[in-house]
Amino acid sequence: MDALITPLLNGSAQGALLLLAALGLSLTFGQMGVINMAHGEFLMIGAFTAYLVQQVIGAGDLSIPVALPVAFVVAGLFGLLLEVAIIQWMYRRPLDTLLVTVGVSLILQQAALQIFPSQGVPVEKPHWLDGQLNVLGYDWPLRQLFTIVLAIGCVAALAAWLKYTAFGRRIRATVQNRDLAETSGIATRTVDRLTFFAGSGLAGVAGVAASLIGGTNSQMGTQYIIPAFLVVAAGGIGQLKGTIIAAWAVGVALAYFADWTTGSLAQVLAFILVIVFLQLRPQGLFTVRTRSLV
Amino acid sequence: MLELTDVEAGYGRTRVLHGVTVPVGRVVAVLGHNGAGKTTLLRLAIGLIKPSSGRVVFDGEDVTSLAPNQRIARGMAYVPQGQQAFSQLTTLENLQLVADGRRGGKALVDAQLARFPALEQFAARKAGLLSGGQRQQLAIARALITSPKLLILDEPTEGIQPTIVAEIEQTIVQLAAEGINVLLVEQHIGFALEAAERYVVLASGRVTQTGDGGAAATSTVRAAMAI
Amino acid sequence: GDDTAAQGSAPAASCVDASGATIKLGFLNSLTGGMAISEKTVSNVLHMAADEINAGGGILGKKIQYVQEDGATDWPTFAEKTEKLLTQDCVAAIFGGWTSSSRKAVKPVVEKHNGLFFYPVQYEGLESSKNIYYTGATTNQQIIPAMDFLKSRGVKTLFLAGSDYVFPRTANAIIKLYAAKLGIKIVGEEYVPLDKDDWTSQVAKIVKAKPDFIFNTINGSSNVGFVKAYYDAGLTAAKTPIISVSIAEEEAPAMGHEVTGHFASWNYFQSLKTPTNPKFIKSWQAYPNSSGVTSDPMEAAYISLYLYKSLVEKAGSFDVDAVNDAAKKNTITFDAPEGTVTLDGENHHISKPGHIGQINAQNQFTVVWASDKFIEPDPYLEKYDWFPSDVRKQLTDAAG
Amino acid sequence: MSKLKPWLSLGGIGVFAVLLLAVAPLVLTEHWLNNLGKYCCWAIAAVGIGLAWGRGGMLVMGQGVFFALGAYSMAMHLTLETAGDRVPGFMVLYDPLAPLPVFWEPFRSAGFTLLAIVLLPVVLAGLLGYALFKRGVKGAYFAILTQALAVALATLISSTIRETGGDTGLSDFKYFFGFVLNDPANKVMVYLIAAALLILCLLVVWQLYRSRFGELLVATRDAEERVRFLGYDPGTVKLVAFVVSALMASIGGAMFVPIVGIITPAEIGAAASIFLIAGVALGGRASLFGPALGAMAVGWGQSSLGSTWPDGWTYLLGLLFIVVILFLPKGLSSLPARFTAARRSPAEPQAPTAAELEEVRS
Amino acid sequence: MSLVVTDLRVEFSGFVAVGGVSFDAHPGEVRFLIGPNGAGKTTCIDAITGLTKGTGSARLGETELLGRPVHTIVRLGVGRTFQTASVFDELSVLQNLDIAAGRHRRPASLLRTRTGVDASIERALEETGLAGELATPAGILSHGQKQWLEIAMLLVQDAKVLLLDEPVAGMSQDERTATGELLQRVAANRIVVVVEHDMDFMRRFATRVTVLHQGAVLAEGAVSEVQADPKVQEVYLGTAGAATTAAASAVPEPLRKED
Ligand SMILES: Nc1ncnc2c1ncn2[C@@H]1O[C@H](COP(=O)(O)OP(=O)(O)OP(=O)(O)O)[C@@H](O)[C@H]1O
Ligand SMILES: Nc1ncnc2c1ncn2[C@@H]1O[C@H](COP(=O)(O)OP(=O)(O)OP(=O)(O)O)[C@@H](O)[C@H]1O
Ligand SMILES: NC(N)=O
Ligand SMILES: [Mg+2]
Ligand SMILES: [Mg+2]
Repeated sequence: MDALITPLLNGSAQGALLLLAALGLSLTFGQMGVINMAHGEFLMIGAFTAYLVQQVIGAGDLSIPVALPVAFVVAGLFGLLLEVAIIQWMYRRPLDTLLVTVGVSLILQQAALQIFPSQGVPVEKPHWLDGQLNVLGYDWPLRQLFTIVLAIGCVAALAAWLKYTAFGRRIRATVQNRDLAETSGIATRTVDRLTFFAGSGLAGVAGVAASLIGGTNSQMGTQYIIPAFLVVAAGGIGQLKGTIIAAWAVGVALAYFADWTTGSLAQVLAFILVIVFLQLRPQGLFTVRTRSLV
Repeated sequence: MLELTDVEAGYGRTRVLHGVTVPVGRVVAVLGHNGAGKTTLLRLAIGLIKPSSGRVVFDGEDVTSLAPNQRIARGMAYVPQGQQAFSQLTTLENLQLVADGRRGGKALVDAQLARFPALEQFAARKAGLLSGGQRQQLAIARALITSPKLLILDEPTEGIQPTIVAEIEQTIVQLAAEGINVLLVEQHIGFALEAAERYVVLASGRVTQTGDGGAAATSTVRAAMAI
Repeated sequence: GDDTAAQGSAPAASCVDASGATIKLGFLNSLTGGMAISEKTVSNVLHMAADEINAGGGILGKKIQYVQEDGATDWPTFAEKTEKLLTQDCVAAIFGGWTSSSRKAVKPVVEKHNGLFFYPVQYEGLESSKNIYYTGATTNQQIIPAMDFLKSRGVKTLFLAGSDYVFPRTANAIIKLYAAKLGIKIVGEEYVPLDKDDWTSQVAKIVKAKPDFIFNTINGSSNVGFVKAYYDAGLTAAKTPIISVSIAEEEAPAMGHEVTGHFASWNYFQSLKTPTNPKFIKSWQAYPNSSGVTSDPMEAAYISLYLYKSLVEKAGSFDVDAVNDAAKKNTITFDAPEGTVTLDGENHHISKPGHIGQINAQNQFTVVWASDKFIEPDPYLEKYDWFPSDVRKQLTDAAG
Repeated sequence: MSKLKPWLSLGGIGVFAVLLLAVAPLVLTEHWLNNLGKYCCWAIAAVGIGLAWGRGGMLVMGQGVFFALGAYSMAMHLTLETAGDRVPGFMVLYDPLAPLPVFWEPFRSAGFTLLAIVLLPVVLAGLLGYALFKRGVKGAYFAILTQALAVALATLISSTIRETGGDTGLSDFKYFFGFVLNDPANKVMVYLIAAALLILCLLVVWQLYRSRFGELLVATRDAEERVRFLGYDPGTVKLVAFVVSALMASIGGAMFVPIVGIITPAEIGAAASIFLIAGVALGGRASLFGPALGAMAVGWGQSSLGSTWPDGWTYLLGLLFIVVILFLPKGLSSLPARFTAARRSPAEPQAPTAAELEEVRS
Repeated sequence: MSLVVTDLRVEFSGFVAVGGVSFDAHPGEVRFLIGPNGAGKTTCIDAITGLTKGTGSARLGETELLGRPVHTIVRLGVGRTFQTASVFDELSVLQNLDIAAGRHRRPASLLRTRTGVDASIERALEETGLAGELATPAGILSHGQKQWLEIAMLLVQDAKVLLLDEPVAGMSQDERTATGELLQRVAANRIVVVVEHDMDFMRRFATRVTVLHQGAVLAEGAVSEVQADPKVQEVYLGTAGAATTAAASAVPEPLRKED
C-alpha cells in the first residue's frame, strides 16, 4: 500500500513543479509558436529573485508570498525584453527561435555565474512550510503540497485569463494568422508582448517553487527545459488540459520509476515513455484538426 | 475618403507598384490581370506593407505610417484575398474577436450571423473545417462587424456560390448607398463597374486606365484588358 | 603490438623554457558550464597562491607566469587543453581539475607527454601516476576516517546517497567493503545524475529504510536538493544525521539553515586552529573574487602550488624527471593551513590529518573528531586487509 | 550560371581536399593538426545535419545519438584492444568477478566494429525515422523528440558506469587497429583518414544535392503534403536523408575517438548536439560547404577563443547564435550572394507564417 | 477507363459532409461538379484522393481507390489541384515539373542528375504557355501562372484523372478562357472533373454537370438541363443565375467539345 501511495504523492508534487515550468511554455510555445530555450533561465531568474527578496525583506513568513508576484514581474520583464529585442523579428520562422534562444540561454547562464556566488544562493523555506500533512497514513511534506497548490492556482488563473477575457482569442488569432489578426483590428504587437510577458512571468513563478526544492544557481534552468517541452508536446500543443495531464503523468511516472529503479534510470525511462507516447500520438493527448494542406 | 497618391511598393527587391495613384470616389474598383499588383495595392492601403514612396491619406489624415490595426480603429475594414479565417477558432469566435470591446458587440455578431445562414449553422465549428466559400463568407462578415467607413475588398466573391455572390453584390451596392466607401478588386468586371463610381485598371504595377464607373464602361475596360 | 611498443615511443622532448626570468605554469579548471559552480574558487585560489609566490621571489628565482585554461565542464576539453598547455604553451606543470572524470581525462595526456599535473580534490583513490600529484584526500584519509567515526558513534545501519559518476560509485564500493568489516549494514544505495536536484523519490526510500546515518557522496548543487527533500520528509539531523564528503564551507551557505547539524569529513576546515591557517584565511578574504570562506579543495589547491615550489627547488630544476626524483629522494613538507603535510615520493599523495566537523549556524564546521596523527596516503588501500587483493592487483595491472 | 555551379562546387571540394590532405599536415603543429582532425569529425556530422535540416527541413537536435553509436563502437574496440585479454580496468572495481558485458564481446573484432559503425546508425535511424515519419512527426516535435532521445542516451550511459564507463567515458586508448596511437606518424594517419572521410561525405552530398533526389528533398521540406500528391511518399524521402545524416554522424563519432582519445556522454547529450547545430547554422544550413566550415569554425573558436577568453567565449557563442540566426538565416555562406545583387529570386520568406507554424505545431 | 464513384460517404465526427454521392466521369468530357458552399465538393475530391477517409466506392477502371494511401492513388493516375494553388516556391518551374514527372522513374535514377528536359515536360510547357518561365522560381509566378503550373504538373504526371478544385478562381476573363480551352484539349483523352462557382465558365466549357447539395446529388445532366432545374436555381443559382440562363444559350456551340 505504502509502496504504491508514496510515489503517487511524491510524483504529484514533481508533476506540479513540471507543470509550473511547462505552463509558461504552453503560452509562448503552445500559443505563440516560439520555442524558447531560455525558458529555463527565466525560471532561474525567478529563483534568484526569491533570493533577492529574502535579502531585502528577510526570510520571514511573508517572503515567499511576496517573492511570487515579484518573480512573475521580473522574469516577465526579461521575457518582454527578449520579445522586443529578438523574438518579434522571428515570428515568421518559428523553428529558428529555438536556436536564437539557445544563445540567450547561454548568455544568461554565464551572466548568473558571474553575478551571483558561483556555488549558488540559499532560498530559505518559511516556517509555515515546515512539517507534513498526514494523507492516508503517509506524511506528505507541506512544501510539496505548496507546489501543488501553487500550480493549481497558476493553471486556474491562466485558464481564466484565456477563457474569460477576450485576450485568449486574440492570442490564438494572432498566432494563427498575423496579418489577418492585424487587419481584424487586433494590435498584434501588444498581444505578442503581453503573451510573452505572461509566459516568461510564469517561468519566474516556477523558479520560486524550484528554489524551494533544489539549488538556486546558474545551472538550475537546464534541468527543467527539456522535460517541460516534452510535457507541452505530449499534452498537445496549445492544450492546457493536455499539459496538465501530461505533467502529472510524467511526474508520477518518474516517481514510480525512481521507486523501482535508480534516480538515473528513472530519468531515462521517463524520457523513453514520453518519446514512445509521442510516437504513438504525434499530436499529443489532445489535438486540433485542420483541413489545411500545408 | 481614401487617397493613394503616387505609391511605390514591392517585396524585397522586387518592385510591384510603380507610382500608382488611385482616383477618389465613393466606390472605386481596381481591375487588372493576375499579378498586376491589385492585392499589393490593397495590402498597402490597409497597411500590411509600407510604400517606399507616396502617401496614403484616410479621412483627411495621413495614415502612411500607421499599423493596420490602427487603421481599422479609424474606420477601415479589409477582406483579404483567399478565404482567410482563423482556422483554430470557431466561426463564432472569429466574429467575437472583432466585436470584442465594441459597444453592442453581441448584437453586431448576431446581425452578421443573420446575414449569412451558413455561418449561423456552423457557429460552433472550427473555421478551419469550413468549406472555402463558407470561410469567405466569414471573412466578409468579420469585416462588416466593425461598421467601417471604408471597406476594402479583395475579390470578395471568389469561390462563393452564385446565390450568395448576388447577395454580396447587393450588400456592396447597399452599403455604398448608405454612404460607406468601398475599394474593390473584382474579376467580375461587369458587376464591379456597375457598382463603382470610379475605376482604375492596373497592368504590371502601373495605371493604364482610369474612368468613371457604370455599365457603360464595361466594353472600354474589356478592350483595355484584352491581352 | 605489445606493451613496450605502446609506451615505448619516447615522449617528444619537453619544450619548457626555463632559461628566462619567468616560468610558465598552466591552470586548468572549468570556468564555464556546470562544474564552474565549484571550480571557479579553486581557480581563484591558484591565482592567489601564484601571486603570493611571485611576491616572495618566485620559484627558483623565476616569477610564475600562468596560462589559464577553461576545461568547460567537458572531459575531452580537459584532455585537449592539457595537450595544448604542454605542447603549445610549454608549461612546466599544470594545476587544477575537480571531478575525477576530469582527472581521468588529463591522465593519459600528461603521461604521454611526460608532464606534471597537480590535482587538488578529494577522490576515490585506486590511482597513482608518476605524472600526477594528488593534494586532496585519498579514501583512507577521508572516507575511512568517516566510517571509523560512524562506528565509534555506534551506527548500525547506513544509507548511501551519491551522484551518479565515478567518484561516488567507487567510494561507495569501498564503503560497502569496509562496512561489512565494521559490521555496519548498508540499508540502501541511491544515485541521481550530477545535474539533477530532485531527490524526493530517493529520500522517500531513506524514510522507509530508517538508517542510523546517511553517507553522502553527492557533489555540487544536487546536494541542495537532497538536503531540502530530506527536511521536507521530516528527517532531522538529530535522528538521521548525514555525513558528507563534498559539502564544505563553500557549499553550505547555498543550503541555508537546513544543513546545520550535519557532519562532514575533510582534512581542512576554516575553523582549524593551526599556525598558518589565519594567514591563509586573511589573504583569501582580502583577495579579489574571494567568496570570503575557505574550504578543503581550495586549501589543497593552495598546497599544490607550494608543494611544486618545494619540489622544484629541491630538484634545482623544472625538469619533470628531476622533480620526480627529488620527490623520491627528499622529504618534502609544507606548512599547510591544515598542518604540516609531507609528500609521499612513491605514490605522489600527501599525508593529511583526518577531521570530522559538524556544521554550525554560521555554516562553519565545529570539529568533533580529529585523527590523532597525520594519516599516510594509501591510494590502493594496501594496508587494509578487507580490500580484496585480487581487485587491487587487477587495478594496478590495468593501470600498467 | 546554374549549369556551371555544381562544377564550381566540385572544384571547391578539390581545393578543400588539397588544403586538408596536403597543406595542413605540412604547416600545422601536431597539436593543431590533431585539433583540426577533431573539427573534421564534427564537420562530418555537420554535413549530415546540413542534409537533414538544411535541405530536408528536419531539425535534428539529437545527432549525438548517432555520433555516440559510432564513437562508442570505436571506443569499445580500442578499449578492448588496449586491455588485451583482461577486462577493462574501470570495470573491475564494481564487480571484480563478472566477465565482460556480452554486448562488448563482438567489439573485439575489428571487422565487426567497422560494420557496427556503419550499420548501427543505419538500422536505428531507419527504425526511428520510419516510426516518426510514417506518423508525420515533424517540426518542433521532431526537434524536441530527437533532443530528448540524446538526453536519454547520455543519461543512460552516465548511469551504467560498469558497462559503459559512465560519465567519465572511455579513454586511454593505446592502439588503433594495431597502430600505436602515441606514435606521431600514426596520429597523422588517423587525421588523414578523418579528413578524407570528410571530403568523401562532401562528395556524397554534392551528388545528392544536384540529383533529382536533392530537388525532391527540398520540395518535401517546403510542401510535404503536396509531394504526396505527386505520387511520392514524403516519409521515404525524409527517411533516406535522415539515415544518411545519421550515418555521417556515426562516422564522425568513430573518428573522434582515436583523434581526441576520449569519449564521454557529454559529447552526445543535448549541449553537444546543439553545438553541432550552431556550426551548421553559422555556416549556412542549406549550402554545401556551410555546415562543414561552420562546424570547424565553431570548433576552432572553442579551442582558441575559449582559451584566451573563457567567459567571453560563452557570451560570444551565445551572441553568435543570436546574430547569425537573426540577421543571416542562411548562414555566412549566404553573404556572397547577398552582395551579388539583382538576381531574380523569391523574396524573403514572406508568407510561410501559416505553413511554418503548422510545421511547428504539428 | 472511367472514374466511377458510388455511394461515397464522408463523416466528420457525426457531421455528414458527403452522404452517399454517386457520379461518373469519362475521358472526352469536361465534367463539372457544382453546388453551394459546403455542399461537399472538395470533400468528395479529398476522399477520392485519399486525403480524408470515405466509405462507399470510387473506382478507376477496375481499381478501387478508397482506402489507399495518397501517393499510391496518385501512382494509379489520379491527380488533383487545390483550392489554393500550391507549388514548390523555392524550386524553378522546370524543377517543379521534373518532380511531378518523377513517378515513372526508378528509384535509383533519383540519385542521378537531370540531363535535359523530358519530352513530356516540353509538351506540358507548351500547352500551358509557361515555356518562357522555365527557370523562374515558382514562388514569384503570378497567381494564374501558378494555377497553370499546377495543371502542367498534372499533365507531366500523365494523370489519367484530373480533379481540379476551382482552377480559375481569381483569374481574369481571358485567362479563364485560355484555361477552359486548355482543359478541353486535355480532356480529349483524360478524365477531367472541375469544381467551379463561375457559372459563365461552366456554361462555356462543361459537357456534363453534377450538382451537389448538402452532401447529396441534387441534379445531374447537361448544362441546360441543370440550369433549368428549379431545385438547382433555388439552392444554388438563385435569381441571378436564372436571369443569366438566357444569356447562357448565347455561348457559341463550337466551344463545346463532342463527347
Ligand atoms: N510576398 C511576395 N513576395 C514576392 N513577390 C510577390 C509577393 N506577393 C506578390 N508578389 C508578386 O507581386 C506581383 C503582384 O502581385 P499581386 O498579388 O498584387 O497581384 P494581383 O493583381 O492581386 O493578382 P491576382 O489577380 O492573381 O490576385 C506578382 O508578380 C507577384 O508574383
Ligand atoms: N474535417 C472536417 N471536419 C468537420 N467538418 C468538415 C470537415 N471538412 C469539411 N467539413 C464540412 O463539410 C462540409 C463540406 O465541405 P466542402 O469543403 O467539401 O465544401 P465545398 O463543396 O467544397 O464548398 P466550397 O464551394 O465552399 O469550397 C462543410 O460544411 C464543411 O464545413
Ligand atoms: N573527486 C571528485 N570529487 O570527483
Ligand atoms: Mg490578388
Ligand atoms: Mg471547396
